[in-house]
Amino acid sequence: MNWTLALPEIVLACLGMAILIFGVLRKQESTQHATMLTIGAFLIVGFLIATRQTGFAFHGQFVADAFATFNKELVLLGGSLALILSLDWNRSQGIARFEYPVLVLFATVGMLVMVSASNLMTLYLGLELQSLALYVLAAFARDNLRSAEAGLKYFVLSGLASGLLLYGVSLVYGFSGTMDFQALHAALMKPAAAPTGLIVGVVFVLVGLAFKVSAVPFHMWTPDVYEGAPTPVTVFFATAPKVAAMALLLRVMGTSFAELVPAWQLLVVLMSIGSMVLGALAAIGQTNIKRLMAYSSIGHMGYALIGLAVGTSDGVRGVLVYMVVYVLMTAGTFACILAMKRDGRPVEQISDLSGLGTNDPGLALALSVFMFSLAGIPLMAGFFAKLYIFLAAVKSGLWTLAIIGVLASVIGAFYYIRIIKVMYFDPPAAAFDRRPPALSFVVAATGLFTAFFFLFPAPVVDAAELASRVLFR
Amino acid sequence: MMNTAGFPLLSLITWLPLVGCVVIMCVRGDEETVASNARWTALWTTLIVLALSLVLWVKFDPREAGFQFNESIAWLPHYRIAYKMGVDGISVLFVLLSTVLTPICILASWETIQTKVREYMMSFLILETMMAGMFCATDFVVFYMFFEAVLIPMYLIIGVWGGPRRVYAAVKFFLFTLTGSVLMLLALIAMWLHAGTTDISVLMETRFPVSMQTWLFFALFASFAVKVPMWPVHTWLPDAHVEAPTAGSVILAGVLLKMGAYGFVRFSIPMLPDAAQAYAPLIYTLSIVAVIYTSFVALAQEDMKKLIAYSSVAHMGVVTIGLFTFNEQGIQGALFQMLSHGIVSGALFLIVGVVYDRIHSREIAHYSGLADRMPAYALVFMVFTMASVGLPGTAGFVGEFLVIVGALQVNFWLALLGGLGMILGAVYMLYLYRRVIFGTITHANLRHILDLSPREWAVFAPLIVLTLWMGVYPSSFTTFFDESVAAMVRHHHAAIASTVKLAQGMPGVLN
Amino acid sequence: MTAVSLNHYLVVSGILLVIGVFGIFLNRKNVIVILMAIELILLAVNLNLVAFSAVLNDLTGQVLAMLVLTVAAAEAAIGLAIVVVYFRNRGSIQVEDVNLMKG
Amino acid sequence: MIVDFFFYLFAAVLLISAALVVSARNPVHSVLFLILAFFNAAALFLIAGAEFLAMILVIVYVGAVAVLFLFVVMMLDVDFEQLRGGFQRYAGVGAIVGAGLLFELAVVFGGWTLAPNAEKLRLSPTPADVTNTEALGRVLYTDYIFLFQAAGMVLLVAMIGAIVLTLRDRKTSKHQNIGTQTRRTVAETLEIVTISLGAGTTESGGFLRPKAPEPEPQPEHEAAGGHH
Amino acid sequence: MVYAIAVFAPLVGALISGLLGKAIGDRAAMGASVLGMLIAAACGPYAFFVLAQGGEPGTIDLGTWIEAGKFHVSWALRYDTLAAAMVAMVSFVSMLIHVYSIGYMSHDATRWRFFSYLSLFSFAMLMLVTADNLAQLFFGWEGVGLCSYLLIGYWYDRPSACAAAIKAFIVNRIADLPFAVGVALIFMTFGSIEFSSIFATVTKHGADTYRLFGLTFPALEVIGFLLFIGAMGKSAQLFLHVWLPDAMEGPTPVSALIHAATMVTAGVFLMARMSPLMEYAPYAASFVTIVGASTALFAATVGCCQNDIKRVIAYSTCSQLGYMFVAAGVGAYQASIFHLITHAFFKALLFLGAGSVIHAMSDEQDMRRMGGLAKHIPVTCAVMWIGNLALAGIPPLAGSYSKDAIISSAFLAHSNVGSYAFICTVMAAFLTAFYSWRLLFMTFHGTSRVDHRTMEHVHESPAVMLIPLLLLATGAAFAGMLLNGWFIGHDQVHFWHGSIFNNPANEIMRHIEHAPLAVELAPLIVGVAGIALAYAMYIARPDLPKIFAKEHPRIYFFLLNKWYFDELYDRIFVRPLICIARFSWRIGDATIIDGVPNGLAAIAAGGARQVVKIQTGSLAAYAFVMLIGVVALVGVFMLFR
Repeated sequence: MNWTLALPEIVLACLGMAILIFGVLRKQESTQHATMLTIGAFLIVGFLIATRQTGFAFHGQFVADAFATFNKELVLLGGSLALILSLDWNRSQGIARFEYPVLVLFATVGMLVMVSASNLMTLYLGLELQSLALYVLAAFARDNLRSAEAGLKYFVLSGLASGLLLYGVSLVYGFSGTMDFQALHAALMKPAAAPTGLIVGVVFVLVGLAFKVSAVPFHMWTPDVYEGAPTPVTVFFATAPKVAAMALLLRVMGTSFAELVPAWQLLVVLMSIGSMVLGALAAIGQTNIKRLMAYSSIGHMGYALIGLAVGTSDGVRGVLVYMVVYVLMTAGTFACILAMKRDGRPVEQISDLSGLGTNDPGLALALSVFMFSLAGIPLMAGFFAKLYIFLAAVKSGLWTLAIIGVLASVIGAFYYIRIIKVMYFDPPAAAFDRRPPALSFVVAATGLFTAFFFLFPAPVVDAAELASRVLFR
Repeated sequence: MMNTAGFPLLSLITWLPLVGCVVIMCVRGDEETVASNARWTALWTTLIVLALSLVLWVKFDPREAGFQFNESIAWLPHYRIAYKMGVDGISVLFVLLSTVLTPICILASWETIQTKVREYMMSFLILETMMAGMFCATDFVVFYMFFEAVLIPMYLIIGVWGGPRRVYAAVKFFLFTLTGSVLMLLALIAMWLHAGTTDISVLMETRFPVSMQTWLFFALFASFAVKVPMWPVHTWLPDAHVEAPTAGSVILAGVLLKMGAYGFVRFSIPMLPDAAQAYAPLIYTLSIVAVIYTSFVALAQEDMKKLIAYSSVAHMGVVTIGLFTFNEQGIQGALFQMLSHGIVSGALFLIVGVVYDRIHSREIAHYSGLADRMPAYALVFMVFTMASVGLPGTAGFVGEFLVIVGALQVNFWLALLGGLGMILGAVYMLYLYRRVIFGTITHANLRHILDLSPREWAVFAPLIVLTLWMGVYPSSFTTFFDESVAAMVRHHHAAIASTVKLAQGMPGVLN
Repeated sequence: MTAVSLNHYLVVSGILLVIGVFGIFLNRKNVIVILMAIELILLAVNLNLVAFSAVLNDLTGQVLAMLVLTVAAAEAAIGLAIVVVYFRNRGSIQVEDVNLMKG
Repeated sequence: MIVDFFFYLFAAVLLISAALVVSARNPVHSVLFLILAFFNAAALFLIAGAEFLAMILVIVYVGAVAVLFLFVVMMLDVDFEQLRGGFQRYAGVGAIVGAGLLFELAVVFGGWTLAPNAEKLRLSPTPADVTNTEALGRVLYTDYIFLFQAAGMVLLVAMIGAIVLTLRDRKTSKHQNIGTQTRRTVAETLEIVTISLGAGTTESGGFLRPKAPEPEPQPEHEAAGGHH
Repeated sequence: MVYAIAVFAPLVGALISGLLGKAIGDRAAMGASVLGMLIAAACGPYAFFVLAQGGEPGTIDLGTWIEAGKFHVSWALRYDTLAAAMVAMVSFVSMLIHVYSIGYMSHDATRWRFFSYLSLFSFAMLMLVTADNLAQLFFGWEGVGLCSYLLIGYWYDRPSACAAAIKAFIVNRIADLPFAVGVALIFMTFGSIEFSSIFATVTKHGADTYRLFGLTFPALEVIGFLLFIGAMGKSAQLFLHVWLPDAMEGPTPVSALIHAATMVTAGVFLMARMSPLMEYAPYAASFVTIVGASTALFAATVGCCQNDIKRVIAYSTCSQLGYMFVAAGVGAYQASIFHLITHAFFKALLFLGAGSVIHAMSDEQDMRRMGGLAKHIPVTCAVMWIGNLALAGIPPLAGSYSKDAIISSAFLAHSNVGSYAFICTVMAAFLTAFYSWRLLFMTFHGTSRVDHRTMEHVHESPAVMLIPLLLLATGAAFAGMLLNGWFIGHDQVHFWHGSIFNNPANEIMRHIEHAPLAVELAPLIVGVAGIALAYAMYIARPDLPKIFAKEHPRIYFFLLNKWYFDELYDRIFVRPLICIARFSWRIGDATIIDGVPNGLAAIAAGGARQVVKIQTGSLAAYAFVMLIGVVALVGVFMLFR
């Protein structure tokens, strides 16, 4: 039993408990340190992950491979960014408590487990570990009604989703006799012979995971939770869990059910189209920028799902590149949103950005870069993300999807450039408060990445290429 | 990386403006210092770029049809995409056009733009990078990136420094062009997958199946037609022009419209010969409608800029006719028309800008009898009016005439109706000229209007020289694309011939 | 599993699932009932798992069922905590009151 | 036969009580029906031969979770009069959708056959000669140790979460602080006030009382919370 | 070289006076301009005489102009008799008019501008006539159009002048389009648009055909038609004549130079220049004859009723151009060029004389307010007499030679078309004589209708105006006699040196001097009759015209209003087009075409509102949507599996 393959997760869990103890002993003033420690833990684990060999552990319940490595690093990146962004915000909003980093850490552990899952049970437990922490995080500003409502909604709907997922797991198990991904793949070598119940089970599993990536029609929670949750939590919601869930989706569909592509492709296509269109349309009328970003992320997940719908490793590669770009530009955007404070109070209306181009050219420039990137305008990273996705789609002949995708991106571009319009074309409103340096750092780093990704796309693309070879062999 | 210039000339031309941009960004100080520094930096940067492009012009060997000054850097080896630059006879002049117009634009905005000067100059420098890069790119993906990225600075230029309805215009401009170009993206991907590469010179040699060509053609068409703009997707243009600041209009008319036509020349025609041939009648129809219809619309305008904007549509209609005649006269005429329209319509927008800066109105009705107070202005205006009308001896004539010559070889009516622009153009331009320049001064605020300032002379002088030069000695330009166009025409006819042969060889297969 | 066929279990669990799902979106009363409905769904799942486990003569199903029970308990704890937090803020746990954010 | 009878009995009670959980007007009744449902489910588990799970269900669920529910329901000062009964507006559509779901599941179950190679694919075949509990025990801590630990983490997170969300360090609650008590001096506690003759206590500031404590800086979120 | 100087000297003059005019002052600008013209007027006729004395024709190559594949055009000056004759005439007349203008425009504020335009025009005209290829010809063609526009609109503060200028330019443009298309067709047929290459291969392409309207036509005919439409515009032939009378809004020297002597004759020149081609396009040539004859008659009828002195002359010009086309159409190009040259003299003379009258009358142009001026401005009166005699074709003045030749050639064509042309031209000759003397009588003779205030200022023009008048009068008097031999006489074959081509089958030129006597005398007879009628109506019985107008108001107004052409065009072209323009913009562009994207945007926005409606914020609704999603997905799966 090669348990050292799971060393990063184990180490992270242990460090998490250590930080928990540290926090309990040092009480509330330790938040800052706990956060830093958590980021440190992420760094250590990131390093550990990078140095792991590949293989299966725990009777095939756990797998470490290039795909897992890629996604884990991305999850850790997202988690780290979210934590950095939370530092000053939580303090200024009075929700700085050491449990915050700890919960983020445990959620991250859950995501790492998800990414490495090679068994439906591991999948479920990873998912739940992550979800439980996220429920709490969503309601973390417990004296804020919006936050509480966000937590409640997320909890109830997520509970329903994981119930459905589990039901699917039970069906898959019942109709095939196994929960192991590899074994399932072997059992389904002849897709025609697969019993209906099993594939219905797959559909339920798909639904459960689609909920996590907030694909239409399982997206309903997203806008409300994004809006209600404290903004750093929203950052976290928008980045790491999406990566983990997408990775899990790819893994399940790409290994166990890879042979069943024709069976579930249509469903993924439908969800993808729905997400893209809804993401593009619903965001148009939004006034709250967090809510807008929620719809935006729904749309983006729609694009990423194109890669899954393609059902080839090209598609997977596209999704992976997409997720990298998505995580960074989303984190950057939220960093800008976090900077939207007047007199210590956060403001979230798009109209509050009015005249930012005059007040704070740097921030406005960065936000423009993110918006153009989200809209998929070339030279920005977002364009490449879409390029790889569409490349895969066209290669597989999914023309409808590709055409709807590009048209939806045009509609989507409308609201992204509307934000730029507000920043540059509208008369200046009152300036925002001074930004904490951590925020500037994140904005700058992600902004540079987004703007100059086109210069050196090869490392990311190559890594994605390597990772994608694992699936849909 | 080595080429005739001995150093990566094209990349330098392309990216140098960005360096200027960074320099401007680093300027610190109070608003006035920043503004003045930004202006000078922008001007010098663009002048250096212009000098470089003149080197390019001098060193370019017009006897060769292929790409020259080639550069290539591995970029995405997995996808066989490389950062490839190169110019052939067709693109070299458009690089030059871009680099000539940009300093003029900067000069034209010297005093006009007083708010956010730094950002304005940066936008223009970025715009120059994108334009030059687009004309230099010899890889489809690189081309596409520059092609679409032009949207960003232009959107900001229209939206930030534009007129009262700038938001509507900017958004409309953005969405129209984006819609077109995303469809092109799909075509690009399909071509890429089919050919295995995006190298333009390879793609030109690739034969796409005829059925595939059809929809590839339409996908590309969606993008280029919007950009040209062809009827009926032209409506973004008047709005954008009217709201954009003067220099923005100049670039928009001078270079951005050329991008669509350039796309046709570079992609649609050589890469999809069968489809281009098959759908040429459609293009003819739309172009003729554009020529006639938009000329009429121009006639009804009450806003000077709008009138000139519509005239641009009409003139570009002539360009598209010429391109799709598939003969040397037509294509060369179209290319020449693109160049001359770039200069002339740009100059016309500058002319409107001159009085707009003084009176802050573009309503034709607000002007009359300017000839009294502004004789020099009247002269300049006349020169460009005549060039726009296509008077022989000015730049406007050569292109239009060659297009007629080319079009006649296709169809009599194409030549006649396409040439109607000659008449209608004269109608609306002279009508405009008469209302603005002739007559007596009726508005009090025109009594003391000043004639051209030295700075304005500096803006117009090169344009006038170019206009006349292009009219009197166009060969100094046409020689550049002579070989390339000849090769293109040969290639086209060979491709058509081979398709026909194929179709005869395998009856029914291609239906 | 001799006398009672698997289908019986599946049908029971199916109905239980539907009841659970209905409990979530049809009731207008209080949020806690929704939590209970989720428990019902999980119960349905467990019933399925146990039944399959028996038929397949495989313990995996029961192991998962046990894990599900654990997680369900944890979920209940968190869920109730959130309900408490919500109640403290809103002063009500009526389902229809949970609509501060929309659009 | 008798097994059949009991199956139908328990199944029927299970479903009825489940339905009542959802539809009962009083949440306390719901909880009680939930407990009933659990008991019946446990019975069904027994019939399927999963004794350990049945026990766990009764002990963990009925003993802990359900009671927790009951506790919270009673703790939250819910005004039962206000609670609306009945169903949502779209109950009709919902019923159709539910029927659709049932139908789909029915189709699935109707076609159930054991996968041909299920025999081989089993991960932990049930050993023949040991009790259910022992069999589970053997695999749970060996083959499934990773999952077992993960489940432990889940519980840990749940614990942290519940504490984070609900534990309040109330400023109003009285804690005994021994250190402070013992460190008290007379000077801190007593104040000698001279009262002029004939003047009432009111004029001199009222009765003797302890010094007003230093006003604690109110954390911002407390003020912002708004519900107190 | 001398030839090239003749062409480019005016350009230099124009540039100096135009660009530096403001700086160096009116006097210097004028000087530069006139000097340029003087040089040209020295060189041009010199070059012509050199050639006429047996000099070698040739081509002066100046450089490449347009190159596009096989399409090659260079800047070159063609030096042959036709071109040289035109150069001589143009430079000479233009020089005189320059000189005249010094006096005529002496009160103008921006003379530098005027002289610059005038010289530029001369340059363009010279480029036109010396063109070696059709594109260069087109350059001059359009160049004179531009200058005409500028000069007509010289007094830009007059709305009528602006309108006239635009009208002139646009009508010309309308004709230029077919011309350009014709040039393109020539290129397509011959592979070149250089005259020498075209002419060398005409016979080879005689059988080429071109499909049009679904029918097959001989390519040369189509070309001939297209080119002639161009010529119609420039030479103000019927249907495209409307701009010429309006062009009288320009200063009178302009009318003299452009709208009498030079520019309007460009069409005739084109026909002569393209004679090798037109000779093989008999139908096109017939069309030329018909249009020319009709114009000659039509313009003459209108000329009879006009009251504006310049308009009368303008219609007369129109009519005379018709004559020239008649000759060109029947193949007597030599005669038409001959008439062109003589016409240039006497028509310029008439215009300048009219200018002198107007000058004297303080800018009064209405003949009804003149009369009896002969004693006040005797020199002007005298030269006007000479001019009108020449115009009416009274021997031995210039007009009689050329006009007779044209009428004879029409007769000699011996075809239906020729007969029609003959009849028309003879009738027109009668009318010509009538309106010429009507003009003379109304202006110079009879009782004065001038009001006193004007009368006080009536004075003879200064010498600088009179000298050109006298020189032109000399020309008008003797040019016919002197040039007759060269142009249409026995020397003609040698003289033309092949620059005008006659089909071997075309024998008109050989017989032109041997027409029947009746035909020879017909113009003279009708001319005298016309003069007599004019005398009767304007000197003997001045009340007759009014009586006639009252008796036949329809005819009178029909003629007075120029056959209602302007009104007709306004009704069927101008107004509908303006309506179409408005409609296209307001309805077409703003509503329909823009409606689509705006509509799509509205749909998107509406869709956005609808989509957001689902997001009610209600937990139950969210769960319900999820459930629907599950059921739908499972359903879709089951249906489409």
